[in-house]
Amino acid sequence: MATRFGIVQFPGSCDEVDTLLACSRVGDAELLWHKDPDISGVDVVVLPGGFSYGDYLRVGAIVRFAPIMEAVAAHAADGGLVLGICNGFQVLTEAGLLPGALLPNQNLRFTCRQVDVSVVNADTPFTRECNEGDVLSIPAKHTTGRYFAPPEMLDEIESAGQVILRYAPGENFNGSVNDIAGVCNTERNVFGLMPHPEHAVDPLTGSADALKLFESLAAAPVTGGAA
Amino acid sequence: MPVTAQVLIRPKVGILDPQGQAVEEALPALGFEGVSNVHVGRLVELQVEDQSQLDAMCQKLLANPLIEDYEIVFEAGSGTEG
Amino acid sequence: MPVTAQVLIRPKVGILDPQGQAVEEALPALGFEGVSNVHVGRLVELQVEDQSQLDAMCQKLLANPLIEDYEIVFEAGSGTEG
Amino acid sequence: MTTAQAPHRALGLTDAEFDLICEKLGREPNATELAMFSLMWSEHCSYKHSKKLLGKLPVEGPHLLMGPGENAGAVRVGGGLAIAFKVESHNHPSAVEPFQGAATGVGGILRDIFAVGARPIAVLDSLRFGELDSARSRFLAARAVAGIGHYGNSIGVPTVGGEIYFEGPYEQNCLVNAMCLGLAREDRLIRSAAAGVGNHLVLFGASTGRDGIGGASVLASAELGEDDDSKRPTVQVGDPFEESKLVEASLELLEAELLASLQDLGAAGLTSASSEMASKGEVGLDIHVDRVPLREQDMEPFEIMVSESQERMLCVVEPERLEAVLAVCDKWDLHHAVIGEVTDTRHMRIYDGGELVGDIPVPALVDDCPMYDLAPAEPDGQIYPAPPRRLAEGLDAGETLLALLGSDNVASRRDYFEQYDCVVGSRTIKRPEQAEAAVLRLGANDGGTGRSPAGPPAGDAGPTIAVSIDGSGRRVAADPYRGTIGVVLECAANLACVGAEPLGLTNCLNFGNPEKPHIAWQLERSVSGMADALRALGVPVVGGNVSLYNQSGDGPIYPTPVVGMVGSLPDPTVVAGNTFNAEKMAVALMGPFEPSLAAGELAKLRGEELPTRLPDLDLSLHAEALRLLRDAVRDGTVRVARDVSEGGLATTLAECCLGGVGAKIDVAPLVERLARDTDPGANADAAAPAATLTEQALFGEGPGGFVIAGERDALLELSSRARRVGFLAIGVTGGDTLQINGFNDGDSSSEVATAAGAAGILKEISTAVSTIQRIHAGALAERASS
Ligand SMILES: Nc1ncnc2c1ncn2[C@@H]1O[C@H](COP(=O)(O)OP(=O)(O)O)[C@@H](O)[C@H]1O
Ligand SMILES: [Mg+2]
Repeated sequence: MATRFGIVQFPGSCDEVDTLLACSRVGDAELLWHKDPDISGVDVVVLPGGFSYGDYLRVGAIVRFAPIMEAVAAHAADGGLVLGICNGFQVLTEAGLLPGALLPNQNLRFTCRQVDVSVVNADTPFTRECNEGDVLSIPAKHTTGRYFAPPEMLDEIESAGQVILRYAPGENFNGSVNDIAGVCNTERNVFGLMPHPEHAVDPLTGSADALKLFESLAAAPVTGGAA
Repeated sequence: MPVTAQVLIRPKVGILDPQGQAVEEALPALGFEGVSNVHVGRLVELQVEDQSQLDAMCQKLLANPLIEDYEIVFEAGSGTEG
Repeated sequence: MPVTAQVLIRPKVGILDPQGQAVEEALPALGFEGVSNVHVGRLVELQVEDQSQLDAMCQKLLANPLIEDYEIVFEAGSGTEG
Repeated sequence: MTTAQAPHRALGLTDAEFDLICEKLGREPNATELAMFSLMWSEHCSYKHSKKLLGKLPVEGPHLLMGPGENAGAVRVGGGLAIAFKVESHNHPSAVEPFQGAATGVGGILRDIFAVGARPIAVLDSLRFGELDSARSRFLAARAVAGIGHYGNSIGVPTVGGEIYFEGPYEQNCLVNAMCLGLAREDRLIRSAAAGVGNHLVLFGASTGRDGIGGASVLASAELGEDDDSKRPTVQVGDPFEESKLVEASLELLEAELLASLQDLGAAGLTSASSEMASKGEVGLDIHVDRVPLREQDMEPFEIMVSESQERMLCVVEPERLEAVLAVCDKWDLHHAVIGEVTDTRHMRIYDGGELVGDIPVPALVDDCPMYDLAPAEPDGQIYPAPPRRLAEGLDAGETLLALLGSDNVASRRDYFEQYDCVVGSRTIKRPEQAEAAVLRLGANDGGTGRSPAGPPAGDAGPTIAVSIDGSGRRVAADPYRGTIGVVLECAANLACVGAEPLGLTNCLNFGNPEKPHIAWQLERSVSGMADALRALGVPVVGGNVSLYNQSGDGPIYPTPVVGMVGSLPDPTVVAGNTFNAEKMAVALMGPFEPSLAAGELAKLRGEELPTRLPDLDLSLHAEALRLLRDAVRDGTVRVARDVSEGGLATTLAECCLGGVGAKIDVAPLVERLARDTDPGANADAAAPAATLTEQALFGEGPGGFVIAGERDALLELSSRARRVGFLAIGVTGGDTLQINGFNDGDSSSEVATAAGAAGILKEISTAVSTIQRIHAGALAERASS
């Protein structure tokens, strides 16, 4: 049975249809409405990029109180897979589902740039179709993408192998600590990254390198999910 | 003696403040009732040698006088009122 | 009686604050010397019915304790209006 | 209110206009009515100085679906799909507050697009500021770009292209033009005419505040007697989050066929939106201002009618659909209110709490504004001062090339366009700097609305379009007629370079005060040039915008027509790039290119005065060259194509090397051609000095030149077809330097014939590709951020 992706549409989401298209290349995909907490039947929840709730106050801060977020947290607690892209990553850190926080880019600007990221850990449901050391060309586009974790937390994340993607040398334009581009939780079922894999699934639009990430998810055994 | 100052910058009355609105609407969802008139602005804290320059700094850089009001506050005990 | 409160939110000490740096670097070019230790944070102003809720609001929504410190002020300090 | 107080003058109405208003009404207008008239009879809404001229532009074409007059025009692109597009200016607000001014400019043009039922899929911008050595210009440029990015990025519409230039005459009056493209199914395009007596008028979106009340605030002070601080006009602030909900709600309403008509609120707010809907539908409207959701207390009826609060839409709804419409607004958390109804009175009647506070016949308000004839007069000489000299004397050709590459109008725009999301929507096949025009596929996501979950059939990218926006100030200032033809040709050239056929054009005419004879002359000549160029190319105008009075104590801006063109191409996988991407490709210069140093970048850097005329051109030859190039790109003959623009051929060649592959070029054939053309019949050594011709060949500008590259045999075959339009084989790609030879650099004693001979190389440009890349990339970024 095909993996079922549910992409949450918040008011202010921007990349939800792009994400839907990327996911439907490898499985079944549908949009989920932020006001509807019923996510049953969904194997992988994806929080897409954008400016949910206008990103007002602090990126990702307000969205974590959307009605659907409780269901997403429950899904994660059950071992279900959750992927947060850009704004979705910010939301997951604000919601405490991922460690750390995202701060304004060092250059203080929105920056849209194709970046190379390397796969640090290929032993996760999100990267199982990759090899360690693979370099993927993916666009990044954000104003608030500087990954930060206090030193102790950072040590834990690093030693637990939670860093999944790092910017290749020279590519870390936002100033993320340890060049971190994407991290997962200790259970490895929740993953957030700043670059946009959904925009790297077709050579016609620039690169298909990130298809592997979606293929990994499609290949991952379904371990949990909200009943 | 450098003085520590706070500059409070807020949207001018009548200027659209979508951030304040967003926060005001989010709070009840979190169970916080009875909150109103929420406005989100900026806080700039700095140390200045010459506090008489602060007003000009606000006008020229720290605030946008067209859409923002500002208020300069000196930290208690760290200087005289400007 | 609703109370007017200010919440001052500032980047935690030790975390790179590029906004503050940018301001600090821009000032001399405008002819303002002797400014140091600039930090840029957020100001949230609101009216609350129940001021005992304020701390929880900060913890839950207004600030992110991992990267920000907050301070709740009930009275605006002495200052000059711009 | 009496004429003695003359509030109408403060509102920009002449005494004669005021008298005409009184005549139409049979009485003096009250404050609300006067406010409404002042807006509708402003240049912005009535086009009273430009409408007659605009009638010259061709508005018919085989692909046209919706021409000028609607919120945006639209062309058919195949597959049952339509592209709606339009460019608009937000110059004056951006000069006051560049971030919000530019942001709300984008917000406004987006609303024009979804008001016709199209989902916005791309934004482009055209920007002009003063020279970057001015702190004000650096500030305006940085903030305007940030504002455009803020709005476009936050709403999830990619900004896929644009242009930005710096010239002294824009110091006080910057130009911020934004263009938007929207995608719709042909049968889903909707018009704005109000219809159906008894139908509801629903306002939805943001609440209304005192934003942008601007000039009309004199009414407040007139009414209130003194300057009440709380009533002062305020800068419009954009809220892209609100707009993103507004887009989704509007498209959802249209998809469900719940609306009779739809209209955005832009400049002149509710007044213009409602009265234009009434005029088009030949109906009347009753509006109850007390039902408008307000952001501020105690707003006067006139303030509500003229407020320019952003992110609002107005629609007409049949009574039985009202509930469904309001439910969609609720779903998207938007304010909404039934603020009135359609009547058969053909009057705009404004009520406040049941009391009639304004009553104006719709035709008087919308159609009866007097139209003015321009009084054009050609100036005796050039009216713009020469720019300051920026280039050292005595540079050789290589040094000149590097100076040009690093100059503000040529250096890389990456620092700016990187602040824009160019990929959201998954349509962008060619991003900024990857080709001469942005290329977008349409079928990838949907059947037109962009939010349907069904993907396309495997391998079907759907129709593919290309889009470019181009403008010119300096060249138009030199010669408004030929300069404007050049702008249209450049835009068409950019499309041809990616193999696209132009389907329609939108334009924004940014000029000074048309009441001045010299400006009227510029305007008249410019529109004539645009019309002639479009007829030659067979491209219709689908809509546009006029921004006049861009003028200050320092004088007028350069007259700056900006055009945006949309074209279509058959195969998204066959699109020429614009940098050399393989070794040993043949390089040619194609097209009826007659380079001239006049009004060019080099002349500017040398501080030369503008001429008063540009060379003549043969439009049919240019049209033919564009067709040939387009076809040669489509069949894969031409793999790399770049039109020769600022800085001339040498600069264009250097830009072709930015991808990392160099080239060996011989410009002798061009020098030779120039020598022949300069003095036909005479022998070469009697012609212009060789140094001048060489310089003209290397750095001269003008429309119609293309640097192309492809397989040697394929280009050879093309050369025979292209002989009539001009075709010179000039070199071969490869290596890590750009070498240009075949010219005589400044040695006036040598003869053109010698320079032309392949053996007679006296000097050459030899520049490492890495140097070109560094200079092109670095210069502007450094200056702009200092
Ligand atoms: N203001 C801008 N906004 C977005 N893209 C821009 C802007 N200015 C330039 N660009 C992009 O940068 C690239 C180079 O610009 P330009 O030198 O004007 O190109 P050209 O001369 O080939 O038309 C183009 O792809 C253009 O679309
Ligand atoms: Mg070009």
